[in-house]
Parts: sequence; C-alpha cells; structure tokens
Amino acid sequence: MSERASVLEVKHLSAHFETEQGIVRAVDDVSFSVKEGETVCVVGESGCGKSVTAMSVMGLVQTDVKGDLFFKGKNLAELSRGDLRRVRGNDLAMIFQEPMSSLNPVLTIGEQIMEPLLVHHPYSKKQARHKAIELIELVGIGRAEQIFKSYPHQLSGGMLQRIMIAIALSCDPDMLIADEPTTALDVTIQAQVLDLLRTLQEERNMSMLLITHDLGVVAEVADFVVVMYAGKVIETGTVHDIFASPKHPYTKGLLYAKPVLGNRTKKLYTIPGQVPNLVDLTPSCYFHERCEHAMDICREKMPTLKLEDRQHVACWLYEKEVKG
Amino acid sequence: MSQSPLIEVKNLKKYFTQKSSLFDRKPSPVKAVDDVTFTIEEGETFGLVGESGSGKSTIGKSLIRLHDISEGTIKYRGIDIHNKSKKEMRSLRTKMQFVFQDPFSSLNPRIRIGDALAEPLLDHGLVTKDRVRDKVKEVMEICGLPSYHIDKYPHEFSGGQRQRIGIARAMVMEPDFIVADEPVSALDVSIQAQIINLFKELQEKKNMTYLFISHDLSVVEHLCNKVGVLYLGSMMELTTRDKLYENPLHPYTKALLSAVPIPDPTKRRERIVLKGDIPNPANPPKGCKFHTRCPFTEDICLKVQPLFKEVEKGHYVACHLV
Amino acid sequence: MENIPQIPRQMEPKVEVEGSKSSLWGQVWRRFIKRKMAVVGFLFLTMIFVFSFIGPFFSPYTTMGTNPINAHQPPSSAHWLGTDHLGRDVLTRLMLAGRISLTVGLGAMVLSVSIGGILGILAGYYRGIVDQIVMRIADVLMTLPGLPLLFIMAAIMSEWRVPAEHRMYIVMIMLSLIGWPGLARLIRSQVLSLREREFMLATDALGLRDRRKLLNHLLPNVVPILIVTATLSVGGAILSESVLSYFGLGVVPPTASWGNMINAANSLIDFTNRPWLWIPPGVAIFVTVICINLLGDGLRDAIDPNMKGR
Amino acid sequence: MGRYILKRLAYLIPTLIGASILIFFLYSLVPGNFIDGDPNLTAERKAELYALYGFDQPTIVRYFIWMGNLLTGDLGFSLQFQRPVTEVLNNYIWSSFIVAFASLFLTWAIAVVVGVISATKQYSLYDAVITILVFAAMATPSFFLGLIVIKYFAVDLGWFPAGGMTTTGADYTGWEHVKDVLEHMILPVLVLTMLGIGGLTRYFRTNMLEVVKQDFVRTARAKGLKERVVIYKHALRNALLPAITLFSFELPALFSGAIITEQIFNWPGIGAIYMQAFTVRDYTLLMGFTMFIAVLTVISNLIADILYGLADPRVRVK
Repeated sequence: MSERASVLEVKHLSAHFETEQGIVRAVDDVSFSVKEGETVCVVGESGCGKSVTAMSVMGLVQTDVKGDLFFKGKNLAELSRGDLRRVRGNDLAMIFQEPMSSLNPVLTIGEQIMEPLLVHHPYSKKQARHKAIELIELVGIGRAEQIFKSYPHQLSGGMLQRIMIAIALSCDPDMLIADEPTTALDVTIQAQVLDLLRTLQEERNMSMLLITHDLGVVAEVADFVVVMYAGKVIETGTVHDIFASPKHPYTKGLLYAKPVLGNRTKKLYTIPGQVPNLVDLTPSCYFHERCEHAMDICREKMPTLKLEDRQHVACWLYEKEVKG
Repeated sequence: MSQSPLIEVKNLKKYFTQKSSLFDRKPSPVKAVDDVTFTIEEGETFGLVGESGSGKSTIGKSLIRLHDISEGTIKYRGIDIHNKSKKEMRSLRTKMQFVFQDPFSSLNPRIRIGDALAEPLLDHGLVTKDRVRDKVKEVMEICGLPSYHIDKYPHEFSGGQRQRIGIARAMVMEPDFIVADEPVSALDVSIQAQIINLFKELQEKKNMTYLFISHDLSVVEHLCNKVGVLYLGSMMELTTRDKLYENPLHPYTKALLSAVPIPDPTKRRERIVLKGDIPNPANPPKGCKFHTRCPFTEDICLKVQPLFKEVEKGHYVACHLV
Repeated sequence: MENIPQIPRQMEPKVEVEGSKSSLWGQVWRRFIKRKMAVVGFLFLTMIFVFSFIGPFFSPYTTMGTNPINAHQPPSSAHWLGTDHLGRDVLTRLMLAGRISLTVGLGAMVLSVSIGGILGILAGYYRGIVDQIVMRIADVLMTLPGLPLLFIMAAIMSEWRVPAEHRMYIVMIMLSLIGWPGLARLIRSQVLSLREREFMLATDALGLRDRRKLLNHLLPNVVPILIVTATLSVGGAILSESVLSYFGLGVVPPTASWGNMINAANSLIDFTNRPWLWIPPGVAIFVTVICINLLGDGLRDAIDPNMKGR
Repeated sequence: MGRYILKRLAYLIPTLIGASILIFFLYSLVPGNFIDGDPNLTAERKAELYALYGFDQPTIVRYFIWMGNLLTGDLGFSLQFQRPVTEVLNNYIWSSFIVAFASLFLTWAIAVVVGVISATKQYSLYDAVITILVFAAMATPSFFLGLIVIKYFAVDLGWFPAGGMTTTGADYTGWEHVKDVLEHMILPVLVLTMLGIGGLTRYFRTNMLEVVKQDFVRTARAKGLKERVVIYKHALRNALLPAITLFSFELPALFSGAIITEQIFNWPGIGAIYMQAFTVRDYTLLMGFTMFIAVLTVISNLIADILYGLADPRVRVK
C-alpha cells in the first residue's frame, strides 16, 4: 500500500458517560487513522465502543468527547458548532444500522435527499430535485421518479438503506462512516448493499470507516482492521495480517468462535465468560478474566499498543520486557 | 428407524388477515406459510433457513401450537396436535418446548429464575414441592448456569446467561422435541459459540430432537443434519446438510450460500448477487415466487408454481429447471 | 489457525454475590430516593396526613362545639385561623375536613382502581366478548360529560336520606363510577401489550393453567402501573370531591370537607373580608394534590423507568 | 375511504343508543319534578300539566317518545323557558363558545411553545420551573382558582369586572358592547386557560422528548442541518401528529360550557343554564343538552381518527 495521505486521524479519543451506576468509559484512549480511498473496519462485540467511536467522530454524542480528530487537516474536536455542521453531511457523511427508523416517516424520500444538497450547496430546488433523482438511480433503485414522491414506510429495508447511501453521497463526501450498515438486512440484500458500497467507493476514491461485529463483512470489505474490546483498541493491522496471523487472544477467539461455511468443526472454540462491566474498571488488561494466557501482570497493568511484525497489539504476551 | 417420524407436517398453510384500515379497500390475506410439507425424525436437528418474510418463525410456532393454523396437519408421534382440545394439548406441552430469540423479553422480569423454572414442573405436577428446587438446580447446572444464581432476577444476567435460562426452562420438563427460533441471532459471536455448543451437548446427552430456525447459514451448517430452505412461505429445497451445502440445486439456495460473507480475505470470490428486493408477502409473485429475482427465469416460471418434487434420493426441490 | 489450543481452560465466571440488593422493590426504593421532588412530595404528604388525622387530638377546641359569641373572629393567638360564622375554630375544622377529603380520595381510588383494574385485566387477557362488553360499557359511560353525571348521581343518592356523616361513602361510590372506565381502558391496553411479550408466549408454550398465567405472570407486571395510576387518581378524586362538596352535592355540613368549607366564599362579606375562612381549605387541596402528583410521577420513574410519561 | 367512514358511523350507533338509554333512565331516577316544584299550582292543574307533557306515561313509553323526537332533531320542550330546547341551547351556547374557544386557543398556543422548548432544554432551570408550574396547574381545584382570581383581580385590585357578561344597566351597542363583553371575558378565559395548560404542556413535553430520541433525528443532525431545523422541522412535526386526535377531543368542551367557571363568574353560558335547569329539574332541557354533548363526543372521536389518517402518511398512503 503506497503511503497515501490519511484523511482522518483519531488521536486519544475518549467518551465517558455518567450513569447511575458510575462512569462508563465507553471509548477509552482510542487512536487510528484512515487513508485516502481506504476502507478501515472497526470490529468488536456489542458494548466494545465501536459505535460510540463512530458517533464521536461525527460529533453526534451527547457527552463530552476528549481527544483530537484530524479530518483533512482540520481538528473536528476544536471546530465551532457551525463549522462542524458545515463538514457534516458534506465532506464527512454517515449511514446507520436501522434503515427502517433512520428516515423521517412523515417526509417524502425526495425531500430528505434534497435537504443536504440545499444546505451545503447553492442549488435551486429544481437542480436539487434533479440531482436527487440522479442519486436514486445511482444507488440502483428503479422508478426513481415514483420513489422520489413516496414515503419511507412504502419501501423495504434494503431500498431504505440505499436511500441512506444516496443521502450520504449527495454532497460527494471524502469519507463515509457506516455504522453496521448491513446488520439489519437479510443476507442476499446485505450482499447487494456491500457490493454497492464497494463500487461507489472505488469510483469516487472515497475512504470509508465501517463499523461491524461480523468478521465475514470485515474480510469482504476491509483494507485495514481495528479490533476493539471494552472501549479500547486491542489490535490493528491490514486485513490479510489480521486474518492470517491474529496476535491478540481475543482476536483469535473471535476468529475461531464463528462457524465458517465449508469447514466444519466438531466443537466451536468459545471465549468463556462475558464482557466485563465498563463501570469502575481497574487498570489491567480488560480481557484477562477470559484469557487462558492471563498472567499476573495482565491483572495489574494495562498493556499499550505495541508494533509486532506489521501489526499493533496491546497484550503482555508480546511486550518486550515480559518476553525477555 | 422408529415407525412414524417424531414430527410430520403435511400441506401446512397459515394466512393472516389484516384489519381494514382507513384507506385500503379490501386487504388481501398474507400467506405467511403456503403449503409446506416435511418430517423430522427422532434425534435429528432439522434446520429451517430463510430470510425475513419466509415464514420460518410462523412454522416454528405452529409446530407447538403457539397459534392456530389455516390448513394442513401437524402430527407429533402420530397425534394431530391441532384438533386436540385445550386440556389434552396441555399434557402434550410437556413433550415439546420452545426457545425464544430475544433473551431480554422472553423472561418475566418480575419473577426469580428459580421460581420461573420450578413453575412448569409444579403446574403439571411432575415434581413434588420439596424436590423441585433440586431438580431446578440440576437443570441449571446442565445448561451451564451456576446454581447459586437460582434466586436472582433476569435483569441481573447478561444476554448469554438469559438465553441459557430460556433453554433451561425449555429443558426442565424433559421434552423430547424443542423448537429453537433464532436462539443465537441476538447474541455476540463469542457468546453464540457457547450457546451452540450447549445445544449440541444437550442433544447428545438427552437425545433431543430440534427444529432449529435461523437466517445464519454457517450456524445451520454447524448444527443441523437436515435443512429446509424457505422463501416467502414456500419450501424451495429440502435435503440433508451435506447435500445442501455441497451440491445445492435450487438457484435461491445457491444465491444464499454465495451471499454469506466468508471471514477469509483470500477467498473474496465472485458471488451471485440477486437483483431486486424480497417481494411483499401480502401479494407474492405469480408462478414461482422466486422468479422476480431468479437469474435463470424462463416463461414457465412466470405462470406455473413448480412442484416440490424429489429430484434425487432424499433431495427435494421446487424448481422447473432442475 | 495453527497455534490455537482446541480445548480452552473453562474459566469460572466472576461470582457477583450481592443477593439482598437484588430484590426488585429494593431497587425501586433506591431509584425513588434519587428523585428529590418526589421525596419532598412524599414528606409533605405525610405531614398533611399527620395534620389531618392526628392534629385534632392536639387542638383545644371540641369538634362540633359551636358558640356564636366569638363568631367571625380573625386569626388570633387563640384561633390561629380565626373562627367561622358558628364560632367554630377554623384550624380544627380544617384538620377534620382533611380527614374526610383524604379518606374520600383514597376510598374513591381503591374502588375505581379495583373495578377498573379487574375489568381491564379481564378484558385485556380474555379479549373476545369480555373485551367487547367491558369496552362498550366504558365507551358509553365515557361519552357522557363527567360533571353532569356526578350531579345526577348526587341527586339520586340524596333521596336515600343518607345521614350527613355517611355522605362521604356515597361520594366515593359516585367518583369511582366515573373513574373506573378510564382506568379500565388504560389497564386493558397495558395487558394487551404485555400479552404479546415473549415471556407470556412462553407461558402458553409451557402449558400453564390460566390461573397461574394471570396471577404469577400478568399481575406482577401490571401491579407497577396500577400503583402509579392509583396514586395519581387519588389527586383527581380529591379535586372532584371538592367540586361536588362546593356545590353542596358531595359532603354536606355539618360534616366538614375542604370542598364545603370553601363554600363559605359564597356570602359576599366572608368572600371579601374573611379570606381565612375559604382560602386555607383551597390551599390545603392544592398542596395535597401537588404532592400526590409529584409522588406519583416519582413512583412512575422509580418503578418502570421506560414507562412513557402517561 | 367512504366505506370506512360508513362502517365507523354504523359502529357509533349502538354507543349513542346506549348513551341515550343511560341518560334517559338516569334522569328518570332523579327525584323531584319541575311541575311539583312550583308551589302555587293546584293539584288538578298539576295533573293537567302531567298529562300535557306526558309525564303520566310509563317511563319506557316516554323514552321512545323522546327518542322518536330526537331522531327528527326535536330535543323536546323546555318547561322552564317554555321554548324548544334547541332554541334555548342556541341562545346560550354561543356565549359559552366564545369563552371556551378563546381559552382553547390560548391553552394550545402556550402549551405547544412552552412544552416543546422545555423538552429541548431538558434538565435546565427553565425546564424545572415549567415542570413545577405544570404540576401546580394540574393540582388547582377549578372553582378555587376562580374565587382567588376574582378576589385579587376583581375585588382587591378592581382591574376587571367580577362576573357577568356585560356591565349591568349599561346597554352598549355595537363595538362598545363587544369591548364590554371582552372585558368581562378576561378573567374566565384566564382561569380556563390556567386549568387546561398543565396537562397539555406535559403532553407536548413528553411527546417531544420521545421523538427527539428517535433515529431519524440523529440522521437529520448527521446531514449537517442546523439544530433549529432538526428540532422544529423534523422532530416537531412528528411530535404534533398525535396531538391532532387530542385536539378533536376538545370539540365537545367548546359547546358543553365550563359549568363550574360559568357558575363562579355567573357567566350566562350553557353551563350555568344547565346548573339552573338542574335545580328546577327541567328534565327535557337537561336530557337534550346531555344528549347533545354525547353526540358531539362521539363525533369528535370519529373526526379524530379521520384527521389522524389524513395527517399521518403511514395511514393515508398504503
């Protein structure tokens, strides 16, 4: 991969939520970057903070978010509300998991596609309308004129997700954030949407940050992978390295817990126990309770991301001073 | 082979009629299940696969009479369960059970899990009051739940643990047939693996028979030994697991298998991407229901609904071209 | 996939042993304490109850003792709230009136919640004809305007020559006859939505008897809503009783109720120059009902945080 | 569409019949009678009047006569006013209507604005104050509020007339008369508004809070729309939708008159007339009025459904 400029650099991103039980560190010191035209997948199980990370980049989180978000040179974290708004939906767009509830039920599809066009560009209503019809066709929906006038409840999940993509691409963004875009879709529709996303990305050399829990989707779409667990990044690397030689025990566990078409195993490998409660976690490797390689140091100190071959991994198994 | 199969389903049909609302003339009934026939042998795990609107959940619920059916017969050990009186049905209930999909809404939040598990035993008089607590602890341990959790409320458990409670509840009366309606889809991968292994252990230990309903083809491949593929309420293909995964015949099954993303970047293969959307179950396409999305449609497919015929030994397909 | 040990060590999950705190009502109480406004409401309400039910024992003035000599006295050290046209101490009467109004409020609540609750549960659970009949009756009752219906009932019951001190039971019956349809409809919709929940389907799958499904599964889930609705309906009942008594159709003198005490405002002189006669009972109603609503609201959040603010 | 409305109308008939039976028999149980109430009538005169008005018939027969007339639109003959009930109603309803309409308009206007703003500013001081005021408004006994308002604004401060619709004795005409009535309306409208504002504000606040949590509001923000547009175009339109049904339920209140407030302010509306008719037991007027309100209530339920169907595309467009 030639060294391309990075479109987005996330540096020490943290998002903490006050709840009745205490402070939940949903995202805790997360750093990664997305290069131009590259697809980075953030993967992890529910509660690992992958969605909050995506929402924080878009500034859609209702709690104070610390850390820097360099997007095309500008630090989104320091932008005024007005400037951030001018970036959102324009250079940086987002699509969500539940297409059925992500569109306003009482406004027509066309009106909701035109909105970003009219806000971010000096289009007239007529031009915006024409562009919207074009976008509907671009995302592979026939009878665009009729769809333009219809309401969200008249369309299927797959079609609504395509409309969401149309809305996101309306101002030709440099980066698209997709938060579990196909999780709520049936497998044949998911294949269509993933295909669409990949072709659009290649045509526009658009970089993409895709959030998912499905390793199949990661293998399908990703160039670079960021694995998260309990609010922290535990491993990053190119998709080939991560799948060929996973380093962190959790990544390995994830890879071998999922039954894979074509290679049958007698008994699935399981990661015992469950995700720890994110409230008042003591400094340690949060995975130590479920890890069979757990050592004493894992229970006392939190490992940091270290370079190991071409991947980064946060695990004491790979720390120099421990191994020596 | 025992004489009659454990479960026999013949020409099962289930139509839902919608109430007339303000603006639509005469709402056509939704054919959720449209003439489905299959059998499940003792000790078998029958996989029912299909996308949304395929009717798999409706079939699951009909098999243990959680709701009534429009036409056809469902026999359990030769007994037609849908023309039994409510009282007779009650005793049959101990023989067949159901595991629900959503761990968070399938447990009564206001009852301790120990009582929830003891209740069916007491209500059916299977166990006396003094011995019921031990029986509950025993079934909890089998399902991988430490028995000291017996007096806790559902909100104190994680999703995975709650699903174990749901399974324990289905197992407590020692039925010989369980319908599992997407039991792992709401769980994360690592927890999913634990529950799948549990299903397999229980089958080996207790010689259980399952109807396993799922939209996840890789999970079905792992667990089931016979698989039926549903589309818009009709069975498209039905055969053993090996034949289906190694030699799928129906275009829809082929497309389904090729659409499943494989967690291996080296295997990014060309796949059959079906065009169009799943049609509205309220007015399914004429002829073969799949013709609107099938890459090999011919004009016969538009007019005549294909017969569900045995193309090879133990391999049924509903397609004109096979 | 080479270096993955196939048989992982089966780790024992961390044991969280906090048995006691797990009881549901313990949790409700912990959430309730956090709602300051509701706690304030609750404290004021207990004060009002103490004022009404225990207050009179401390008051030097006999309840019915009238001595016209010191009638119409303004508030003084002897009579903190002055005296009325029959020379009775207004403060003591306010306490006694409190007893009546609160009892009527609670009584009407208990009656309407039990009628409405039972009919609502039966209609929601059995649906079919039961549902049709109950809802039809409720519809018809609800088409009639509330107040006129109360007047009609009051007139009908006045003929039964009920002694003054038993009038309040009549008022309770009247209020519950108006109140139950609304409650029945609310409980019915709650039961209908509960019935679709998966854990109720599970009771069908387990083949449990109706009795057990209703008592062990449905009721415990309806109780929280019942408690909140009941609390809030006490406020409504007190307000309605005061309206009726003000118009002389509810509790009639000599029995005192906050409503009929305000009736003193009908004579022009008392209205303009002797506000201590009719303002305190009005304020008493106002404060009591506010506290009840605060308590009810706090209870709703504490019992079922995701219950929509009805 | 027509077919559905016909079905719903047919569906209402039994409810109305049930209401009419209930009304007729409840009133027949009420002791006392207009004729007996009049002391200077001799016994035979009373018997004559009984026969004239058909009171001597058995209740069932009287019910069917009353229903018969009702179907032809004749609500019966008011004994007290010696005029058809419809005429009496027509005479007094409109003075109730203007007060009810004014307070309805004010209540809704304020409630929407205050409720929506306090939802967008949740947990702020403004929201806390509004919540307390809402609780206060919902806890005030209606007649007591009237008395307090009269005591301070009319009696002590003397800013407004204490009651009645026009200044007694002065027979203004035209614009003067209107100004005079308006001045008399201020206090009753103020009271009715304060009574209604609590529940409605809370309703809009809760609705708004519910809608603001929805996914499509987050999508609107992700599009880079101004917060104002997100709240007042996307969220508000969805929050107001269910309010349409609530608005149609206010229809009967417009005509039924506020019995208590009219009594306190002795405002010559239909509410006050009802009370008066009640004391003299003028049954035909009472039954006619109550039935009129029942019909209005039932119709407003139907209108509520139809309006909601038109407003919500999910129902209108299949």
